[in-house]
Amino acid sequence: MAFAVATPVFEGPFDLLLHLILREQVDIYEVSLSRIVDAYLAEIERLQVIDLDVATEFLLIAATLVELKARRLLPGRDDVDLDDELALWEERDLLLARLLECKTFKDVAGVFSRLADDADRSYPRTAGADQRYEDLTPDLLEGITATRIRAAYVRAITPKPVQRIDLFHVAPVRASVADAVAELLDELPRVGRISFRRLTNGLVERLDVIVRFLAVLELFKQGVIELDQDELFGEIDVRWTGGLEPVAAGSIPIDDYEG
Amino acid sequence: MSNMQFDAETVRAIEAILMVAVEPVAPDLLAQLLEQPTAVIDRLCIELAAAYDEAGHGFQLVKVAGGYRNQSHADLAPYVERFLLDGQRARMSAAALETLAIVAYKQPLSRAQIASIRGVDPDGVLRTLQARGYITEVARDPGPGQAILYGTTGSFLEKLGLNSLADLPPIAEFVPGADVVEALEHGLRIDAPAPDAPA
Amino acid sequence: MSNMQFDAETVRAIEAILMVAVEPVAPDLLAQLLEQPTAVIDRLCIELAAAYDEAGHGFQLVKVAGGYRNQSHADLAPYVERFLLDGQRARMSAAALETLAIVAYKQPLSRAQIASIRGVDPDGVLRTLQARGYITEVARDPGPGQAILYGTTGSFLEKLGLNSLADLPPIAEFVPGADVVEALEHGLRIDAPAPDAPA
Repeated sequence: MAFAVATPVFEGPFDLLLHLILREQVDIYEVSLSRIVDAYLAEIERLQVIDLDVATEFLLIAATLVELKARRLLPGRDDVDLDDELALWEERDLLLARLLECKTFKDVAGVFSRLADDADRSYPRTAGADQRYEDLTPDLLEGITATRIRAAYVRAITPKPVQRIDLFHVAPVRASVADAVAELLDELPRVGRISFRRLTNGLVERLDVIVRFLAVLELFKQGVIELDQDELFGEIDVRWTGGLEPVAAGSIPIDDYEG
Repeated sequence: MSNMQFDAETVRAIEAILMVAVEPVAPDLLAQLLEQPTAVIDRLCIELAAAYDEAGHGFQLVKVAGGYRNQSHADLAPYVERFLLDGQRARMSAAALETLAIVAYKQPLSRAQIASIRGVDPDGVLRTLQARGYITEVARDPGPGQAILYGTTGSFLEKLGLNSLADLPPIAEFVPGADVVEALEHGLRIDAPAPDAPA
Repeated sequence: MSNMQFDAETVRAIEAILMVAVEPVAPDLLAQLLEQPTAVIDRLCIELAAAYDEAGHGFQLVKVAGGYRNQSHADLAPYVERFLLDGQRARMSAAALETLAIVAYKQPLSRAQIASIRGVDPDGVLRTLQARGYITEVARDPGPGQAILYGTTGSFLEKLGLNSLADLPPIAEFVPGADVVEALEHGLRIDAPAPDAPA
């Protein structure tokens, strides 16, 4: 089941998702959302391990994917009402549309690259007028002030910034999920039942919410909680079913999303 | 070249002007300077370009970015690059090319619109493309915030060797085929999980 | 042109190089680039010049200042002058302005020192600035190699309306550019550019 991912540099979350889905294209019926989601999460972790710039957008798409996958885990799928079903398809179609748009421009970029390579083989004449016409060529310093010379100098000596998204606040998902699981194992047996919204009430960072969500999914997988959602995008109801005995965090195997 | 007697002087003048020009010269400007209809200028330039090709010269007359210019012939690039020590041009990164593709076909558009298509913050790439002169601020969004709207430049057309944006291949040619759509749909399908699918 | 079969490629390469050259190209340099004896280059250039004349082109191949150059034909000067007066935008490129500014503030300094500040070879730009009389060779580096050291001219000061270099506006300790400030405000980390920074 493990996906061995080669190490191209992905330009963005759509780029990565496209790659993961399309390399399976050889056998279309082997492609499954579960495999894609797992591979995507694994890839995000790998990106962080080798310290590439990981934009939060990667995690937002991860959240969408996990949500799509979670829908399939939730009980009561047989009696989903039609509106919910449609909304779900809408959400998926939106992601699909963005992937198709991304793929379109990736292909255009390939054509641009070839056009530029061809054009680069010809060099334009830029010699300008020779000395015979020196008197006719306008003075290039006309309208240029000493202040502009100063500005040009400052521009020339200023190191050109290369932007990197600072990741110091983005903890690796693996550690955070384990921590979040431990927190939930402490909290849920005491409260018994709580909405996901309340569980994440104090969290400011979207990433923390995502990590909480992943932790909830882990506990669901382990069968110590039940999840319920009355309507799409409605409150997710989290219910502790693990009994009254305290559960040690270490006793829950944490899926580290390596496929 | 036809009408040699009448056109010879105009053709020679075009050749002389292109020799001192530092960027593509618009046919309208040539028409005005040489007191000829633009259509005549265009016809003469096309004939001149063909004559250069036929004579097998090491240079070409081409129309790029809306104007005529002289350039070295593509097949002599190895010699020219040896001569111009810094002749090897820097290739654009995949990110730069993709962003340029989006701007080219969707202009004018804002940074946020580019970000939503690429899924990543295009700030650094936009700055690079702007510094290289391939894109520029062409307008402001009339809505709140007055976002800067970007468009491509003449240098972009020159970089790709195109005369105008109309020469870009139609975007419809790049819409992914049925196989890709099908693969993506399968990758994102949300019907019931297979019995052995991991939770 | 004689020996057409053998020389065609060399002739075409000469044409391509002269088309992109900004300054006259010495026959020795052409000989070296094209791996031919200088005598062959000279013969081919003389033949090429004669062929251009015979074909009645609006440009000429001439030998000036010890090198070969393509230029507009002398008898078309009236058209070229009209073009230069009407069609030419007076515009200092950003690269030229930055180079001029570096020379102004750091003089005397060598080509290599300018290159290390700007990150690109300033050769062409220096020649232009020198031809315009804005900068000049003011000294030689006493060290090995005796590099030419550049400084600004009296004409530069005059055009900016300054009495002396001391009147140039002072540079504050270090003023970060607007883009740097903006990046900092966005909470982004600024790194010195990597040599292979993506476009």
